[in-house]
Amino acid sequence: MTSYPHIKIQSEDFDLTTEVAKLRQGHKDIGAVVSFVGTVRDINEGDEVSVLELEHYPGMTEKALEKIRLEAHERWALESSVIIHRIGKMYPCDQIVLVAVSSRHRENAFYAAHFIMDYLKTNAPFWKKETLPDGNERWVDARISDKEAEQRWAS
Amino acid sequence: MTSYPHIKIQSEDFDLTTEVAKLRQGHKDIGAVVSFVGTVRDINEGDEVSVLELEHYPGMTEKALEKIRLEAHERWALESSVIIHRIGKMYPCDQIVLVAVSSRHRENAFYAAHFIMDYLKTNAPFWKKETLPDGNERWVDARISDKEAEQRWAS
Amino acid sequence: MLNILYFASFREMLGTANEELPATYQTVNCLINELAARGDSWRQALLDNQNLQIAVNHDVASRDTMIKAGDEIAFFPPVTGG
Amino acid sequence: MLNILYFASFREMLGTANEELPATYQTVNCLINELAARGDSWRQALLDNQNLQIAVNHDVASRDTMIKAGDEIAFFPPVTGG
Repeated sequence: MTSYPHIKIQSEDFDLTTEVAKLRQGHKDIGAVVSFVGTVRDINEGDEVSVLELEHYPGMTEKALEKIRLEAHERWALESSVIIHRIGKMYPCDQIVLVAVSSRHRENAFYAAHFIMDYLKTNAPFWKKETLPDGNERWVDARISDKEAEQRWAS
Repeated sequence: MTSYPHIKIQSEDFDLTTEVAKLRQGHKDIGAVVSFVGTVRDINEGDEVSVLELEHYPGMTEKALEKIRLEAHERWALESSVIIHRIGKMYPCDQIVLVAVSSRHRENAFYAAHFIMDYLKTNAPFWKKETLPDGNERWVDARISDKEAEQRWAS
Repeated sequence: MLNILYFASFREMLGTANEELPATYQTVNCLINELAARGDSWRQALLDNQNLQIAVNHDVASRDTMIKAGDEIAFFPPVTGG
Repeated sequence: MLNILYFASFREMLGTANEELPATYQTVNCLINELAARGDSWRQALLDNQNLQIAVNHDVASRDTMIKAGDEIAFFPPVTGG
């Protein structure tokens, strides 16, 4: 099985400082690190959310994320990058996803991290199911705004 | 003297996880946190750099950074933001600056963090002096590219 | 054989996460037509669904994608991670 | 009195970090003309310098900015933080 050391799919939480330190390790010529952390909001579509459950497609997820990551490296001069996405049950305020990118100059890191997130949102096979306080469950709908955000990067 | 709790000028290092936790504290409706960390590169203008010394203008620095931060909050829907800038002597790989921004949706956080950094680079009164391995010191020149980066945000 | 996977709302709606079928279909479309004949929920999920997402061997695919024995074909709704 | 501050390369070149002067100047420009008369390095830093940065009371200012007793006027090169 192909290994993707810069992609992690895990149920455990992650620590930002630790992950950024790993990202920078062995790269002295870094001037900029941009990190994005996505977190569980307690409100979605106007309803309170108690639990968020993340399902994914093992195998395809890693491949899709690595493809997005490598495309970012092709488009911008980056030193290193990492994508961590959690799966399983999460609760309001929990961390869901980390995208961290390092580069010599800040502009590349900002664009690359934003690009990776926009592509992840529409191309990586994850699905969210919400549980409301009354116990009802519902699958989260894909957002048109996410598709539009992805399309802005079309070259 | 005016207090700016979201602006810190300090000689000590900072911890990313700790600062992001503070940024998020009391804000449940956060879905996105974008952090930028600027670090000391060991090469500048083709020369190896041993020490970087950061001087600033006490009083004006805080006021300038708070103005930039508030302008970001006016332009984008943000939940919270923080700017930490170190002063004094730093060495290759050290952290120099942190800009962290939280919002409901990722786009606002990405733009705001990028904007704050671009404005900080050209509007906050900090100056860098490099010491080269032979002991020679030189003041770092302002970059034209930083001025251009700022001007892209002109509305 | 073909390995067929269903994810998220599809898995729940169709009541199955995966199944094996003989590799007697040339394209994804042929397979979909066969599956849609099983009943309303199958037809709605796979045939009448403008938002159907398809992957063949972990890559994004379309109804026209050719398939062969040993392939893994997945059906799922638009993704909502991140 | 006026409180005058010099930062970074200006402080080194002019050999002073701050000084007090009587508040006898209407504008920053008048003050600069007076200081520039002190010698070559003063003229180069303050008068011949396209990149001179000026702040009055912690706000960005220009040569035309009016000044009055008690003001803090700072001269410095383009900033290079971040």
